[in-house]
Amino acid sequence: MSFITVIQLYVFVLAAFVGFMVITRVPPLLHTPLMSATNAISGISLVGSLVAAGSGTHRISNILGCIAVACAMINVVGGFVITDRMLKMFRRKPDGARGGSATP
Amino acid sequence: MSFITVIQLYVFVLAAFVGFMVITRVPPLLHTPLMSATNAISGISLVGSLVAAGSGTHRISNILGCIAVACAMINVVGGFVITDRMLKMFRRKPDGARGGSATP
Amino acid sequence: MSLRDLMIQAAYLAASVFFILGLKSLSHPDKARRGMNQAAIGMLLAIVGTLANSGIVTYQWIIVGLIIGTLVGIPLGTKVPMTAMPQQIAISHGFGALAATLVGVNEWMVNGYGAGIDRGTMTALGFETLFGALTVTGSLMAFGKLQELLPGKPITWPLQNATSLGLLAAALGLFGWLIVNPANPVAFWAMCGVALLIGVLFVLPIGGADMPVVVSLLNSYAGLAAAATGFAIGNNVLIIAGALNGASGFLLSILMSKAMNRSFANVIFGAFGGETAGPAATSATGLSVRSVSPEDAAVQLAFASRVIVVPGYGLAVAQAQHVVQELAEQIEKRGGEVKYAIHPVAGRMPGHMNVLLAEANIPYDKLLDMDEINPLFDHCDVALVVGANDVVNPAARTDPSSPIYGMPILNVDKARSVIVLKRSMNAGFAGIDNALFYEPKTAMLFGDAKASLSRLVAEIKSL
Amino acid sequence: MSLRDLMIQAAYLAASVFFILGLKSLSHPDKARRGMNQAAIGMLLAIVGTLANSGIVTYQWIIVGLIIGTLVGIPLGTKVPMTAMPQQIAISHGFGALAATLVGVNEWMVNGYGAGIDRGTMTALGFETLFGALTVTGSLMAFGKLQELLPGKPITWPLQNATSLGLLAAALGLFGWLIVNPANPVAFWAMCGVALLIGVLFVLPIGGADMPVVVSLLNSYAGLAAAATGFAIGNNVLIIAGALNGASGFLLSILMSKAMNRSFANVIFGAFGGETAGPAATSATGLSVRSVSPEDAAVQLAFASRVIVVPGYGLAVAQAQHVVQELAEQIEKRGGEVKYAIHPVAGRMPGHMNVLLAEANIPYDKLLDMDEINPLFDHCDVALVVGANDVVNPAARTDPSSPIYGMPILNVDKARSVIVLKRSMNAGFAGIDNALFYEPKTAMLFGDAKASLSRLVAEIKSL
Ligand SMILES: NC(=O)c1ccc[n+]([C@@H]2O[C@H](COP(=O)([O-])OP(=O)(O)OC[C@H]3O[C@@H](n4cnc5c(N)ncnc54)[C@H](OP(=O)(O)O)[C@@H]3O)[C@@H](O)[C@H]2O)c1
Ligand SMILES: NC(=O)c1ccc[n+]([C@@H]2O[C@H](COP(=O)([O-])OP(=O)(O)OC[C@H]3O[C@@H](n4cnc5c(N)ncnc54)[C@H](OP(=O)(O)O)[C@@H]3O)[C@@H](O)[C@H]2O)c1
Repeated sequence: MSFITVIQLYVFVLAAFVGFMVITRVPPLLHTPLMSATNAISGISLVGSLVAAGSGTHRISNILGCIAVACAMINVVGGFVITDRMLKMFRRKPDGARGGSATP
Repeated sequence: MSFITVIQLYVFVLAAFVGFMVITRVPPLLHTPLMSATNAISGISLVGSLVAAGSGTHRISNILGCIAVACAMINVVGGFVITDRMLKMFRRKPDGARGGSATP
Repeated sequence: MSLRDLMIQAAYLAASVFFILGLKSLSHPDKARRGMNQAAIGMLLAIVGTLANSGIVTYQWIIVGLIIGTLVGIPLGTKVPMTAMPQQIAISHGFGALAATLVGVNEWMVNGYGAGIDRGTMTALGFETLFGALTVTGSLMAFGKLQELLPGKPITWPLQNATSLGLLAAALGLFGWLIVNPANPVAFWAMCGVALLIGVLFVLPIGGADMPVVVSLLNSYAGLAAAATGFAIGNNVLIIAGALNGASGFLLSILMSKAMNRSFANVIFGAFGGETAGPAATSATGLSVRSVSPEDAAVQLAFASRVIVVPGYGLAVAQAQHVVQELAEQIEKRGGEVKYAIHPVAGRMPGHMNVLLAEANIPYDKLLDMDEINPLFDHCDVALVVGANDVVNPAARTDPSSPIYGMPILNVDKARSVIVLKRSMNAGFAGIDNALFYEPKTAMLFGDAKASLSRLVAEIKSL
Repeated sequence: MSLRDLMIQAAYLAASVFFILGLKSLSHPDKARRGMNQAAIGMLLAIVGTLANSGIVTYQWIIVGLIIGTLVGIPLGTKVPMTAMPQQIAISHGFGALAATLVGVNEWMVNGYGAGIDRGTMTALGFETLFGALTVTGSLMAFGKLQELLPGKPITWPLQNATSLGLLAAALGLFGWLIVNPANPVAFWAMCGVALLIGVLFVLPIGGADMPVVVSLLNSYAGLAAAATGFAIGNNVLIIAGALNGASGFLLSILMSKAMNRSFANVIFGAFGGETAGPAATSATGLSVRSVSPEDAAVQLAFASRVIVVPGYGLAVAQAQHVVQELAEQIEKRGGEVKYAIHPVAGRMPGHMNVLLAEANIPYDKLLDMDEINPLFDHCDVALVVGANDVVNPAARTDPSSPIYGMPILNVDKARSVIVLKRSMNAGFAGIDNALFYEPKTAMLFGDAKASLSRLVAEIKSL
């Protein structure tokens, strides 16, 4: 195990702490958007996929990488779009368009 | 800047996040113990001091290190002892010894 | 470190911070949208940073991949109805995990089929492919069950737990073998195969209604796979994003199990929650049910001054969120007050009801959590239960032999009168009878929730 | 990496986790003590891990240092009274910062007086000595002011801000020079000297009562110095502990400034808060004050059914925490109910009142935060103000020209009657008059708080 791996372990542990603390503060109201948000963020595999798809040494890297890029990108695009679509719906007061409701 | 420094920067940023999130959850009730607790933890300089004091190459290291060890140790011992002394005092109900109070 | 590398690292660090801030913003609905935009910018930074990497020499494959991904992702994001959220998330996890797995497999292959890999890296790669592969098939199975392409019932077989444990042991054994000797194609491919199989066999015995817990757990696994990738290729943003996802998925699945009053192990190994289909097990022993006509129910609602709507899974099935809003509008027009009682596990996904009702433009300050709303039932004229069942079952409070005993419920039975909209006397997810339906103050309005609600709206309008 | 190094790293990682868990435990008083024990174990692990370091060859200096430190630390921890907490913490920061500074100086010296140091390391070392040195003198000054060895008044001089800025620029210039050329003894020692001077001149113009904000800020600097040490010697536990301290100190000083309704910059550069000594500035224009005898006040308290005690800085000065508890006991014996109203900046340190009252064995569920207690003043028979002044000044609500306008206060003026214990009509920390004292419902009981309270206890007992 190299020293770099050790520090990466610190990064992992600290990030997990941050994760636990951040998530425990998300109210149940937003649990579904939370699930799709983490889904979008898990598209970060894109980073590894891009390197593989752009490699100049092996054709197999390009092919596997290309599929991986497509898959990860579905995650990213789909995830962020759908999260935004959901969050857009959460409002404190209904917008003016619906004039019916009696409460001010 | 080496790659190791970069990862250490990640460690710093993540730890600062953890710090902010942890501290914002400490109620005002415990702000004084919090101050003395972080004081105790800042005795972590001990780690650097020990290495200096135990060095086999320079006498100056031994001397400066020895002073540093003493200073940091004051911090550690004093800080943890006083924090514990304070926390010991926080109770939900008074202990049996004081029989006077009317509330059960 | 060259300036270019420094810039790339700065981009990754910024991306990590944006991800954290994004998730942090979800602690409040008003800030959430802006926060998630930040997270999206973080993702963009990570992508741009990676493209600047000197190891990338050819771009056509990348472009093809990005285009395909975008073309599939946009309709997936914009078209999928809110009611189909659980399966959408399930299938997405599958895609993400597939990407991680392929990266791992590729890394192993191009490094001389393991010959050029040290043990530390092999450990990370092994984790990555193991977790990645089982998440791929697991997510597909979960998707199948949620989309009802597969039977929702738990599928069990003899020696089920023994098979699962055996496969798990085999996978770990192969993994260990690979760490000792990374250049071992047999072990590598066998491990991938076994992991794929584990994903299938792990989800098959779990009932369709328990899928959300599984999906959340798979989210956690996908995160761990991404973090392992980070260790393998030395990339911190992968480690951080992976750890965030790992923590989030794990925490949510624990929260869900808790709110269902079941242990995590019971959800995963219990083969419970499949008996949703049949009629209630201990049904109607001499008790009678009072059914009500839409006309009478409409009158009751129209003249109520405090109404609490209790939505449940049936609301999602019937897609009745918009009609419920119309009904509330009618009641409010006549001077009544309408609130919504949201149980933490109503529906089939945490926050399910909130999303549906928000879709129907209902402001979120009318959606009250269980703890907030429960005291209000005492002063409530009509509790309107729309397709909810288990979350209003008083047996959770009173009957120690009930499987849901101890689960906190909505105190609908404290309301002055109760109207229940459902199609039949069938049981809900837990497959048990509900004494609430037999109480004198309860009136049943049978039929599909959407149809019944539309009738109610029409009736109130014509009053 | 050898096995020994791995074990050391594992110890450091565990120590970091224990520190975080320790601070996290402070979110609840019941868990706090166990959590801080964990943090202490973390410190032990860090020490043991370091001692196992192969770079350590001689132990006698270490042992001497550890023994001295322990011998000084134990009495400091056990003997210092709770009322002296602010100065205790101030001086401790000085010690911690001195250790960090000495480590930095030593590192620079033994590496050929900078000759063997690359620029990256020099940056870290520079930060360390800069922050370390100014924290050392700054903490000493703060200690001096709090212990009243130095005049508490802000000490100002012509061109004060210009001098400070000039010194700061000089320090940064020297720092930059060192990064370009680390082997530059002139620059190094000059930087240390300037930093020490900055510490002195930074604290001199700040009033004694503002010291807690300064102490907290210095805590943050000490943390940053420790983190810089971590970067310099490549040690993660230093980086993490330093970042935790940096965040904590920074946040607390912001919170304090906010609760005092002043901007952070105003505290640091405002030279405010020194006029505590003199009588109130805009005093008594035609208004009259009603003073009460201990006998009458005792009768009032004895027959009150709801009493709220409002402690302030005067309680700490008079060390009256134990007598206050005795008084409460007497009132409770006669069937009255006693609660305590804790303003966030009552006293001279965040949480000051809580610690003092906890010392007197008052259970913490009787100590209510401002938000909790304010609605209760409406139904309170007697509000007993013990040495508080600014935190109960209605001018904060009503008078836009007041320096404390906008600061949230305790609504003592809503109580049916008020008894104020203080020695004179002198102003509090903000140096302004208090209209509460002139209200018809307010009765003043002049005298040292401890003496007055003892009288009250005696009177109630003899009733
Ligand atoms: N939210 C989560 O995260 C989550 C995750 C996993 C499991 N669960 C479990 O899911 C359950 C949720 O409780 P719940 O009360 O919301 O639902 P439920 O107990 O499953 O009951 C739903 C009811 O809706 C009725 N229904 C179905 N389709 C309908 C339609 N089209 N129109 C009208 N009614 C319809 C059904 O009765 P009919 O067939 O007679 O119409 C059924 O009794 C809990 O047991 C919980 O533990 C929740
Ligand atoms: N808590 C913090 O973190 C913090 C930090 C910095 C600044 N501050 C500031 O400190 C102030 C705190 O307000 P506060 O109401 O607690 O205190 P205060 O406004 O400073 O008033 C204290 C009062 O106690 C009286 N007193 C002093 N010694 C006494 C004794 N032995 N017996 C009886 N009375 C005595 C004084 O009047 P006599 O002289 O007439 O007796 C004085 O008016 C606020 O302005 C706050 O902004 C707080």
